[in-house]
Amino acid sequence: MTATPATQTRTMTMVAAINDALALALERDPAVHIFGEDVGVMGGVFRATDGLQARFGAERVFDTPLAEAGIIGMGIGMGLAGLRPIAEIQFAGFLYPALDQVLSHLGRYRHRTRSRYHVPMVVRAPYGGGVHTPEQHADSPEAILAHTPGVKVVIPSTPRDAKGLLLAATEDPDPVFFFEAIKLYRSVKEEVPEEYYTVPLGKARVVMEGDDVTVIAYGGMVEVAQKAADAARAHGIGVEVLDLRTLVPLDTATILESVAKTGRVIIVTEAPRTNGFHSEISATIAEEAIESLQAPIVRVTGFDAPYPPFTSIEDVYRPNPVRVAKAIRQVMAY
Amino acid sequence: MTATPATQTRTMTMVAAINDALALALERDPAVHIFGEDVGVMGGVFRATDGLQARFGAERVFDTPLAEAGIIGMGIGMGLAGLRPIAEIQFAGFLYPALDQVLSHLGRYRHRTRSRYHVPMVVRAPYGGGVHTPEQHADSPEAILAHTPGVKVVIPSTPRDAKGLLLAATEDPDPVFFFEAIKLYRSVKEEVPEEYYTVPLGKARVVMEGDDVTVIAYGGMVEVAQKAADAARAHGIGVEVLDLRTLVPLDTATILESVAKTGRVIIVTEAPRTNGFHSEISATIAEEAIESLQAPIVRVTGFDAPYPPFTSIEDVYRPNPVRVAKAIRQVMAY
Amino acid sequence: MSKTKAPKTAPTPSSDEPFQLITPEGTVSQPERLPDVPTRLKLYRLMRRARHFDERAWVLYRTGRMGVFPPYGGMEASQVGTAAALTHADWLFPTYRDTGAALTYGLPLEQTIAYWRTSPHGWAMPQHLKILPFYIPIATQYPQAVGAALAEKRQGTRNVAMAYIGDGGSSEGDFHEALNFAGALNAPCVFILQNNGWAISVPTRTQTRATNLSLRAQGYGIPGVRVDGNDVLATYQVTLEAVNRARNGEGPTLIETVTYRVKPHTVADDPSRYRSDADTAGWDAKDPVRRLRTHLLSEGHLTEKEDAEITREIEAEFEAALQVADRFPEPTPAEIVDHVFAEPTPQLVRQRAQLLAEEQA
Amino acid sequence: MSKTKAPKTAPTPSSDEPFQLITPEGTVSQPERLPDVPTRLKLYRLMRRARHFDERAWVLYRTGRMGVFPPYGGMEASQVGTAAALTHADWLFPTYRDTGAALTYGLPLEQTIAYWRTSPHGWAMPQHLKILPFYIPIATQYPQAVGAALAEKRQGTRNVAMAYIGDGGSSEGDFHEALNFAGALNAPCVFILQNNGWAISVPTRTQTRATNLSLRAQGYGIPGVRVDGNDVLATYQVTLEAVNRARNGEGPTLIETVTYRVKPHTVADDPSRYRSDADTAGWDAKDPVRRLRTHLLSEGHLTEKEDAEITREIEAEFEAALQVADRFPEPTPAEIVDHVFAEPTPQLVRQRAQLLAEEQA
Ligand SMILES: Cc1ncc(C[n+]2csc(CCOP(=O)(O)OP(=O)(O)O)c2C)c(N)n1
Ligand SMILES: Cc1ncc(C[n+]2csc(CCOP(=O)(O)OP(=O)(O)O)c2C)c(N)n1
Ligand SMILES: [Mg+2]
Ligand SMILES: [Mg+2]
Repeated sequence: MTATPATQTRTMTMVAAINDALALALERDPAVHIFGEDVGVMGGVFRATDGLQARFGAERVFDTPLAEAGIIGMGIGMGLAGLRPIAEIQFAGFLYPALDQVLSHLGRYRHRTRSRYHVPMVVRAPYGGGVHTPEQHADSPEAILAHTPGVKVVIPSTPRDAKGLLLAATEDPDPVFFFEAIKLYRSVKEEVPEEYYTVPLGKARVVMEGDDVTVIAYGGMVEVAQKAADAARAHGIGVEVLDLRTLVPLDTATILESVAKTGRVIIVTEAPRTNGFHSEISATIAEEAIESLQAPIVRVTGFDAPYPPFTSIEDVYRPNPVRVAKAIRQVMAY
Repeated sequence: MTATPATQTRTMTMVAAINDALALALERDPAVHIFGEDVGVMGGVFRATDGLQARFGAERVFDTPLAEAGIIGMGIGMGLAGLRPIAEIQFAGFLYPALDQVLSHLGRYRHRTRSRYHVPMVVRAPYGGGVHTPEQHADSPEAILAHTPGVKVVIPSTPRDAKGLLLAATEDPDPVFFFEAIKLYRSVKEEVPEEYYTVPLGKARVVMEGDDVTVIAYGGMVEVAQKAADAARAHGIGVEVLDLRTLVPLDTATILESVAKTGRVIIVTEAPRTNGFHSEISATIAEEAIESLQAPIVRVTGFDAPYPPFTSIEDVYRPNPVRVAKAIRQVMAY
Repeated sequence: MSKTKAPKTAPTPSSDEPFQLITPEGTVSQPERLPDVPTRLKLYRLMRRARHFDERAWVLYRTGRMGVFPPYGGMEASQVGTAAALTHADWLFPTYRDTGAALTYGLPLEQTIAYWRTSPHGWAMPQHLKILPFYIPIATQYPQAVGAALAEKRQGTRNVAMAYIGDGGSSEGDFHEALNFAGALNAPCVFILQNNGWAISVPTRTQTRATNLSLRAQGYGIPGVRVDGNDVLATYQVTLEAVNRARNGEGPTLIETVTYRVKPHTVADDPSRYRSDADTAGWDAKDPVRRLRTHLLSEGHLTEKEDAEITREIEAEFEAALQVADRFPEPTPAEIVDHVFAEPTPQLVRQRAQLLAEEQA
Repeated sequence: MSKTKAPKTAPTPSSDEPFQLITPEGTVSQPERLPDVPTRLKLYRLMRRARHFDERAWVLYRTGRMGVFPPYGGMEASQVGTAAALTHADWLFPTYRDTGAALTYGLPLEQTIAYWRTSPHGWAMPQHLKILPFYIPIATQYPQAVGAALAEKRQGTRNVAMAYIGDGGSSEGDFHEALNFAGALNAPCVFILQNNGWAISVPTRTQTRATNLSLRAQGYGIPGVRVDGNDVLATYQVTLEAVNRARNGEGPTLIETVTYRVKPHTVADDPSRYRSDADTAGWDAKDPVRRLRTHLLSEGHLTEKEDAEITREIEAEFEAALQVADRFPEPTPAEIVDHVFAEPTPQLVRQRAQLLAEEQA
């Protein structure tokens, strides 16, 4: 990324880093407009847009009526007409009413108009579980978007990445979905450069290096993978943890490089099991690197059931370090 | 299936078999109601409901206003209240406006009400390309539904299966998506039993047996796989072709049995490549049968681009026997 | 498809002035249309009961004995007056805001408490009722209510379906599709639109340029009524008329109850971030419970002593239910994969086994 | 967010009787509101031109020189009168039915032909226009038009966005959300609702119980106008007023053009499956082109000779464009993966290489 060690940094949570990125984007490009439900006066239910309306005005940062198809559809029109819309969907599960605009149009404009039009829109949405949200507030719909031609999918796992990836997304000429793990909003803090910088889309991050097993994750599952990796390391198992950062474009090169080295792969996501993005990663490896595989590709995922609205057992749904550690032992013992 | 060799048969196209199944369902169960856009007087744009309103009346078979969320939402309410709704969505791509009702509710009722309520709804929709339909009329969204907990996904490839699977779907107590390959509606004819019979959901069909390669497909891609298999057989390659019939529940057992025998797998779908259902099948094999694999698992699929609205090149998008044959040579040469 | 005959009772041309039966001061404006005294007393008790639940929920939340709860205190007339017009043969589709309506319809107290504790016991609705768990996604209940109503019609009953929505929810496409379907199919549906002035932090004037949401009914050729949402006698009266129209095959009605969210969006919300006391000023004076109480006391239908007795009974009933709710067993981990399909798929069978194995370990 | 000031010009209370300037017989009802003669002649020529395209498309379809085409013959006044009120600085969001509107706005003939031949040359809209390729999914263009309109407003222009929809399309949730957004955000948007009586096989009376769709505007606090969709002078007049309101910052307008789909849904449709000649009877007499022609001839603004000259020019223009369109090269297979992203992903680069390899083979 363009940030140099010399630059000023500040300790930020992920939500603070996102707020910082949005402010810099509004400062830098007058075409940037931010809108959604409760993003204005209130600053968003998670405070991601806190203070932005006061600072940049109600024309640049504004509340919309309560209708997601309207939000995304309007954003498409704004993008077609030369603005840089940044829409907030209050929770990823509330993207569903807008999926017609997304699947039928958002990703198709450049293609159907042969690049006469394109939609430089960013759609931000908190996703995932682990914080006892109400029913339908903990969904992880990234696989649906990854299967939609013409849209990019970004999911950060650290404040530093969140800021740089979000700024890269706002510079991108094409639609980008930016999913933010609710669990990470305030639980992680780190030193984040205060200046404007971007982290390129399409480059995975090697979180920790290891020779025995590759654990692939993104967003809220990266810390889970790390904890399991630390435990395994204590038993002398070298675990390489990859943070994909972006699902589309997918950094296949980094994945294959690691698999060539370890020959053992575990993929961790909290989405429902059948046809989640974990399956795409596994299929890519099974097609490109079969000869280096020394064990089955194990998927540690959510279940083929809705994320439970029953608080006392919801944590059972999300993959945890114990399950990942078990998978590590399994592939090592194979 | 319950059909005995003794029973009367009639030569039917797939659309005729579907029409026949719908008539039998309406006859057998007064709770069955059929509705959608243009399904009444007109009998559907593909004539799947031809003559049903005239025969069963405008209360049982009726046109709705033009709104898919309304159609599915209303169907959910009808199902909750004890009817057996069969909704037609005019083209699978027009399910998108209804995805909120599907993802937020249709698959969740039994779970959220701990079986107090359930929704025995069937949603029929023509899908796929190959017949020069207008923009957005050739989508294959089955992967989105397969990733949605609580709904089943059925895709027939023959008239005989279409009738039996549709009748099984209407008997099923839970929501079933029934996708019908437009390409097959009238292109294939076969002898179909006239009586009422069901083909159980969750059982794949071995279309042809072979020892060297397993080619897995469903719906409109089964005939493509067969043509390629015939060609390969001419060169002495034994190809086993599996028709999944249902994606959810997935018949993993039959898949693994075949893979254990052949050790080589090709999966064919016409959906966009990234995170299509082909990836789920591949990931399942990579997790369950890695030791029997003698070659990479090859996916022959659509592209990471929208299905082209440009007639003269649209056939390039869909997998064809040549591409599948090439994949067969590739895994055999591996 | 089914020809929709025009409604026999002409659509009430919905005026901007909400229909009202008693003023905030408790004086009667239209004596001839007042429900009889027993009904008034019943509605009063139901409002007191609803208010008590709302108040106790706050206290229990603070002591960790209740989950995050969306209060409705101040909106009792809007919820009780409407839900009281139903029988248990009718359908109720409530949103997260409508605990008061659910209690009025007949959802048992202990189960309502269990729901807000996110215990599965709060989600398995009783067999003898036709009520769905509170809807969290906005507006999706509206088209579903149309389906339930149509099913009753097809089955030849006179039962109706009632669904609630908020001013914010009325901006969603499902609101529009539902009203149009109900009109086109002449479904026996009653749509309650509770205009409480806010959608979390968004005031109704930002939500829409319209100042009278009941006018939307005209766009579907169905009756639209605007009623004082803090006057339980008025909400009960107009809802009863709408329910009867529906039972008589005259189709759906949209009822806008004009009320106010005096409380925060949820017990975890801090309204000072987006509104001032000036915004909420005046609404306490319109309190629906006090309004009816003043009326009943002044007309001599209720004595202070009887009122105190009602208080005692309501408190006792709640505490008893709370104890029942406290005894509901916790769900087991494997339950997260139960109740997905009547017959679990091989995949789910395996996932359940994995969860049981984890429990053993 | 942006306060929405009430419209300066009071919303025309939309009556059930469509606004009309000339009767089907061609006699003038409101002389004072007639556009000037040059405008009337311009509109006449544009309608003739639109009609000619529609007629030629049929012939070309039968000989395999045109793809499946949704005809609009008989709806020219609804499309030409509305689109003629725009400049090229304004946005046009047409549906598959609105070829007549697109031609009027300025979409080149050869490109329009190319679109209906499903050639990519028909989809890459000219840089100097702000028109989108015809919308196939129903209603999605409406919220998008609001966004384009809002963008113009934010950029400080006086440009507007116009979007078309049908009677069937007005049942979709996007219709509702768009009108409400436009009102709430005071977007300079003009919504044209062409009520042509049919949604494929579904008549408007089955589509909705409402008999006046322009009334829906009231539900959003915006002006709604009902106009004779076969009277091009009337559609032009009311659209011009709506466009000017939008330019002046007074916000959106909904215009219902009452017309009729005398033709099949598409050239491949067989209406005899769902409607009889009785249904369509009477509408030929209301033909918009003949109506204006009668008026212009009887008032002496047009001679038979001039009319014949117009015919010659229009035919010549079309044939010339057809020849240009015939010369558009066919796309190459690899183009199916082009134009997905500005910078193709590694996956797309690979897929393109695969396609090129296949071409070689
Ligand atoms: C589809 C969807 N979008 C957004 C939300 C988040 N959300 C929950 S309540 C609410 C405001 C609803 O306001 P209103 O409809 O007026 O109901 P009230 O809370 O006032 O009762 C929002 C935006 C949601 N639950 N569902
Ligand atoms: C979302 C969606 N659903 C269904 C269709 C299929 N369809 C194409 S045109 C049409 C009827 C549209 O009727 P109307 O809106 O009145 O427009 P008209 O054809 O009369 O111009 C339908 C149902 C579609 N294209 N998109
Ligand atoms: Mg509200
Ligand atoms: Mg129409």
